Amino acid sequence: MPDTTDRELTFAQAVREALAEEMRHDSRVCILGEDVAEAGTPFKVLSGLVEEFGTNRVFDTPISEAGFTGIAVGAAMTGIRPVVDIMFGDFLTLTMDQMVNQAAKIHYMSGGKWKVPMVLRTTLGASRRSAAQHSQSLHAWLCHVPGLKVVIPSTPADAKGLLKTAIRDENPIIFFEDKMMHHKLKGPVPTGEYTIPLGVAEVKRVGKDISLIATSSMVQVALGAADMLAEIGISAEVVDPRTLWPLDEKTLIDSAKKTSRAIVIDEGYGRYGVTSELASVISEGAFYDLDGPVLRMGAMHVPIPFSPPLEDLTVPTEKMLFDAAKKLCSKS
Amino acid sequence: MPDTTDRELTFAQAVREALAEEMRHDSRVCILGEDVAEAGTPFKVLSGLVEEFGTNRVFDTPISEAGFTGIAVGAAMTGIRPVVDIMFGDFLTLTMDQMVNQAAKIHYMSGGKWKVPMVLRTTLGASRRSAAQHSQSLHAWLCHVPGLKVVIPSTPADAKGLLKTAIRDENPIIFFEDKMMHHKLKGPVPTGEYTIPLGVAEVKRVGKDISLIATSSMVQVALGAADMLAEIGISAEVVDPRTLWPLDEKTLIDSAKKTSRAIVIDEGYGRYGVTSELASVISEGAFYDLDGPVLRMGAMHVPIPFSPPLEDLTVPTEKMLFDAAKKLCSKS
Amino acid sequence: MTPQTEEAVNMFSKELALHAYRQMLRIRMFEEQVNELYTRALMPGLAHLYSGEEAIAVGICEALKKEDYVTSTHRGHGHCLAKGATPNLMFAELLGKEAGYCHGKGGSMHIADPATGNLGANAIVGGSMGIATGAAFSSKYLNNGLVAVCFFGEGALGQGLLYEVLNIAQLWKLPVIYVCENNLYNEYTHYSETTAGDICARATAFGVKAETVDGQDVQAVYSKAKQLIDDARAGGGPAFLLCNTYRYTGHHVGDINREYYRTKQEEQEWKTGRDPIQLHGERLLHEGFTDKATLDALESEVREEMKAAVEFAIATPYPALEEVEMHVYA
Amino acid sequence: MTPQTEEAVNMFSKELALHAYRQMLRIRMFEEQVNELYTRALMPGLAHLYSGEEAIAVGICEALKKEDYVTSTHRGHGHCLAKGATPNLMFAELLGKEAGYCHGKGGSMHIADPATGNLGANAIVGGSMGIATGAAFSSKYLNNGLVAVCFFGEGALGQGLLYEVLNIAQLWKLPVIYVCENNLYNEYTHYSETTAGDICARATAFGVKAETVDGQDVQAVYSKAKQLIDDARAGGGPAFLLCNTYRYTGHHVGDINREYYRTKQEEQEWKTGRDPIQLHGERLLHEGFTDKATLDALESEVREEMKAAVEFAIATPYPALEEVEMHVYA
Ligand SMILES: Cc1ncc(C[n+]2csc(CCOP(=O)(O)OP(=O)(O)O)c2C)c(N)n1
Ligand SMILES: Cc1ncc(C[n+]2csc(CCOP(=O)(O)OP(=O)(O)O)c2C)c(N)n1
Ligand SMILES: [Mg+2]
Ligand SMILES: [Mg+2]
Repeated sequence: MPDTTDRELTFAQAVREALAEEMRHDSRVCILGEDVAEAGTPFKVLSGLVEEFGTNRVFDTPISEAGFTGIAVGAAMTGIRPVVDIMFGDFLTLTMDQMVNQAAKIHYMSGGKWKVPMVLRTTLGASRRSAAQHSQSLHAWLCHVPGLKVVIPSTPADAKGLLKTAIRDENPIIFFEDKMMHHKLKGPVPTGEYTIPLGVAEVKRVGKDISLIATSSMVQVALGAADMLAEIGISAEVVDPRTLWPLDEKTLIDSAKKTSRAIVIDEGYGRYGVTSELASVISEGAFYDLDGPVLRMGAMHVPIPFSPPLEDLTVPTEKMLFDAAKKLCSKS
Repeated sequence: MPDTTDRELTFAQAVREALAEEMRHDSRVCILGEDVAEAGTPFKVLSGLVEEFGTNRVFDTPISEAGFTGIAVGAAMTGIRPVVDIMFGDFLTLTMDQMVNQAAKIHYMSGGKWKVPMVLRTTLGASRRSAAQHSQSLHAWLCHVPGLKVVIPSTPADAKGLLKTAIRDENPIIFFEDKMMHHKLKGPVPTGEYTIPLGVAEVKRVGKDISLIATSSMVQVALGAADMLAEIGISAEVVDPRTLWPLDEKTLIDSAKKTSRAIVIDEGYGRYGVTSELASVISEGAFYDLDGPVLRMGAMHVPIPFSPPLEDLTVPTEKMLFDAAKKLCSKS
Repeated sequence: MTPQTEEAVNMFSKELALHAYRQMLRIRMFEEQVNELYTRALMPGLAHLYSGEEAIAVGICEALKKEDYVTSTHRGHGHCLAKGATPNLMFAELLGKEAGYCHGKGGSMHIADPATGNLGANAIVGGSMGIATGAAFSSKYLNNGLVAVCFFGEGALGQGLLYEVLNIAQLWKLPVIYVCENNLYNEYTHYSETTAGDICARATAFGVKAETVDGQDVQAVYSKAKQLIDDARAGGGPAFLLCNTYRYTGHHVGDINREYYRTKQEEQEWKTGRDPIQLHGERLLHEGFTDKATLDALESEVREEMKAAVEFAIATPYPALEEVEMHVYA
Repeated sequence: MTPQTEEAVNMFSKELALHAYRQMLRIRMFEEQVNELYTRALMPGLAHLYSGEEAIAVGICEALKKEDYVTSTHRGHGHCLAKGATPNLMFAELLGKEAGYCHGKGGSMHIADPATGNLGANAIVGGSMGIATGAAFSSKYLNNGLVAVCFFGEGALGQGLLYEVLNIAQLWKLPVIYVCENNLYNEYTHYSETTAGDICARATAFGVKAETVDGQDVQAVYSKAKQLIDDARAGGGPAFLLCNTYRYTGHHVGDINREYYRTKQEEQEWKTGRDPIQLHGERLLHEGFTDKATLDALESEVREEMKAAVEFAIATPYPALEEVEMHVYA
């Protein structure tokens, strides 16, 4: 990554820049989704792209998630590199057959003959007062499916570099963006051309007493908790896997081996979720170096409620993580 | 459970008997699915039901999994107790919106006002030479969703007792049947009326050196491995959670505490799968009693191949489990 | 005003006509308050206003029994009110309060109420099509004579689920009415860019009878709906009703700058020339069912009703924190 | 035989007619061997035979270019062969062998072959509708003049996905032909129990032109297909072609006792009165394109071709075990 970090972009701007660069660079890259053109999506992530690339590259679709995702699969097989926009991650439910039974399996079922180079961008994350059908973080489902790759960036710079890599990849990839980060999270983004390989975790903060393994929206939470922990003399390391498949198991395990304690934190549901896998990987890989069990923090196991005081209880906070980390460190 | 176990039924017969009893007992119980009536499903699990109950209770549907699942949701809200038949678990992809965004959330979103008492029966399991789109075990997805319950019986007796409970439950429940067990697995089934509560694991074999936590098709595999282990002097306990949500965490943890070693085995994909959750639960709950990491065995992380010698590599076997258990026991 | 059969006009009695007017006004004034709550930053999240489309919900619900079922959408306040919901409990829900219809857990897009047959608004476009059809399935199974109405926007025509359930409803002759509210826009995209062919033909292709009606004319909506509902109740099977309409404001309360997808002139034409409340008010005056002063008084009365409901909602408490883990399972 | 325009008949030249005959015969003989493999317990799993429906795949694929795309179904052998697949590699696939089209990883329901534009058979009913439409999207995007054909059974009319992509294909004028093979049964259920309304109207409702053709008449299929394909290639947009047909044997090779869902008499009537190969053979004789002896010789030749292919497949090895983890990712 070039180190000209002389400017800051929001997460949304970084995503848009990645798309614009890849669309300039490769005329096969196009965008399909609901209200992606003139409206630039309800989240305004794609604003300006249709002005530059026109409606022959940026396609407003009907409200047919299964249909246009399926079209993207066929298009990807036959020479196009579609980037599909699924507005809310909750609507992945409608695309599961196309993504899981089709996109994920075609390369394998055809003995390697057909490829499906497509990216499906979608969102995760609660806290927008959008209630149960617009607040889910369903990435665990896709991670479970061989043939798919899952990218889940936590910073504008990662979002840009990983999205560019994803678009150039030959496989179906799901790219998750936290809705709350789009405009609220700003960060340095190099100006030059760069990509970030899939499957490489990043240590976002170095520490020695405990490893906080965090994804997407939870990376900021972990960094906040690490600050709080520092104040009481606990040095927390924050590790972001950045992609959940491929998964950089080694970096996670090494961090836990070094610190001897780990907490995994992710905004998806805790049960049968991403945290279970990451915790298991660490438990298996670092068992004999661990001073305590690997703990998991995810969304409370309830449909996300609308009512603000209730919704706020469902997502892990810096304080919750701080408390859990403090307790774990005091135990041994 | 009454202990008149003077007869043996196949898994399919036990399922059919549960349905017939519940349909006799409650006229609101009805069946919807493809080829469920005269054909009795391609697996012949429902043979005979339409003869007894007629086409006003057993409904052949068009090939519209989303549609008739959605209809079942609405019917369940308004006084019916539908049992939906989704022929292959692979087709759950098509029902995800209805099950996840609708059925699972309606009770919560309505503040407890509406209920969705429905059962969706479907299948899991490979080894039928049916290839990638007819061999998946996707139960992990549903376990991840608050509001759903997931039942995954391993014996004819459990299937009958759990299905009856599921039909009487007030919530949406997914009931997974291993296709290979339908006609191949026979077992004692009490003749009297009985039900089995959800959320109660069963120790299928008592042991003291290692806990094999197994689900559905893998319970027989675990029992077979336990026999092999016994021959080399290792006493394995086999625990079947029977329902994945609610989950009887205590029985799992207690077993692992007792034996100090555990392997979790499930036919779903190992990664981001059911085994990750069960292993995490045990690791957290029994950490200080464990002599080694909780290991996980699941389907190989590939789309299921058609070719028999390849397909056979993808599903855990007694031998694989035996080897892993032996190694784990020798370590400490 | 579309031409009406004499019978249809007669069905729409004075009492009904006056009630329909009041109901439309209540929806309009309700939404006025919702917008106000948003502007004053008192409402969490967003809401999708039904203003301009009132004649549809009211025309149809006036033709339903209280026990009949409806399913609604993200733009659901009008359907809920027309089916009999109480504004106090709705506003409380919109503010996430314990007193709300769903204890504050649902919010604007999920108001549900068994007491009025409201199976729930739904934030998944097309998400309730199966549910409404399933309620009709129950009705037939239990032989209880109830009818289900499924409201949805023309954007939901893009969801394959509709065609799956149309087919089944017709095969099984289920008493369900699919009501398509074509307000010309899917969010920020004109429906002509997303909708090929002929809308009603999408129903008739499955053998489902389809009718089109002026969605700004409450009497026209009522009389068409009445025929279709009575017919469904009598075992005549499902129907599809296309209602042409317009939403006056943004896709949601935050959608303020709309010029990039529709002109102010277009909005103005609908508001002045085709307002369902105004048109129906003129009819009431013309028929001599009421006078201008009474209508003006009614408007004040209803506005006060809604203001009071808002005050109730603001004053009433949030749910206890323990509520968060309640109602996950029944 | 359906009436044909003179032009259409002329398009179907002697060479084409003879080739179509051979192709249909090859499919029939291929399936004969598949059944044999099943009976002899040499084939893993099941297979769905295309016997009786040959005129559809052949009539349509004769009207396609080699580079044009097709998507197929669980009943896919006929489509694959008609599009140019080699029986050796197909049988090898059916037996799960390394030499198979998919290295044995796909099996009967997943044969795919870029060299013949075969995007893949699909074991999800309706599962390939998006894919075929997407290939047509590429064609238009890349302006390469290719057409995509989506084959599916009438059972797939139950899948909502069809209506989603019909709408989009029409909006975007994509060169895709949706070919519905109505063989009267969804597995073990007559289509009349699962299919309300009018099949072609389900396409025309979206503005997609639709035609019906006798699926037992290869010439009729060819000439309708040719028109629709040429039109799509020229930018005329999508089309829907309903082909009425019949499957001679069970839903799959193991479906032996069929009396509970259809009569032997019905089967017999189709086989004797409407066999596509026999009808076309008679036409060839009538036109003087060939003689009986040549046709008989052809049958033996093709049967030998298929037997040899089976022998090849039996003799060829399974994939190496390492293959199991290959091709998960590109
Ligand atoms: C399945 C799904 N896709 C997309 C959305 C996002 N969305 C919410 S409302 C809407 C437009 C709906 O248009 P229409 O059905 O015409 O209803 P209107 O808003 O005009 O009343 C969209 C795309 C959604 N909620 N659900
Ligand atoms: C989505 C889905 N649902 C159900 C099935 C099981 N199934 C396989 S073939 C079939 C019947 C298909 O009928 P049709 O489309 O008419 O094709 P045909 O077999 O008659 O050629 C069914 C229900 C499936 N493979 N996929
Ligand atoms: Mg609209
Ligand atoms: Mg058929």
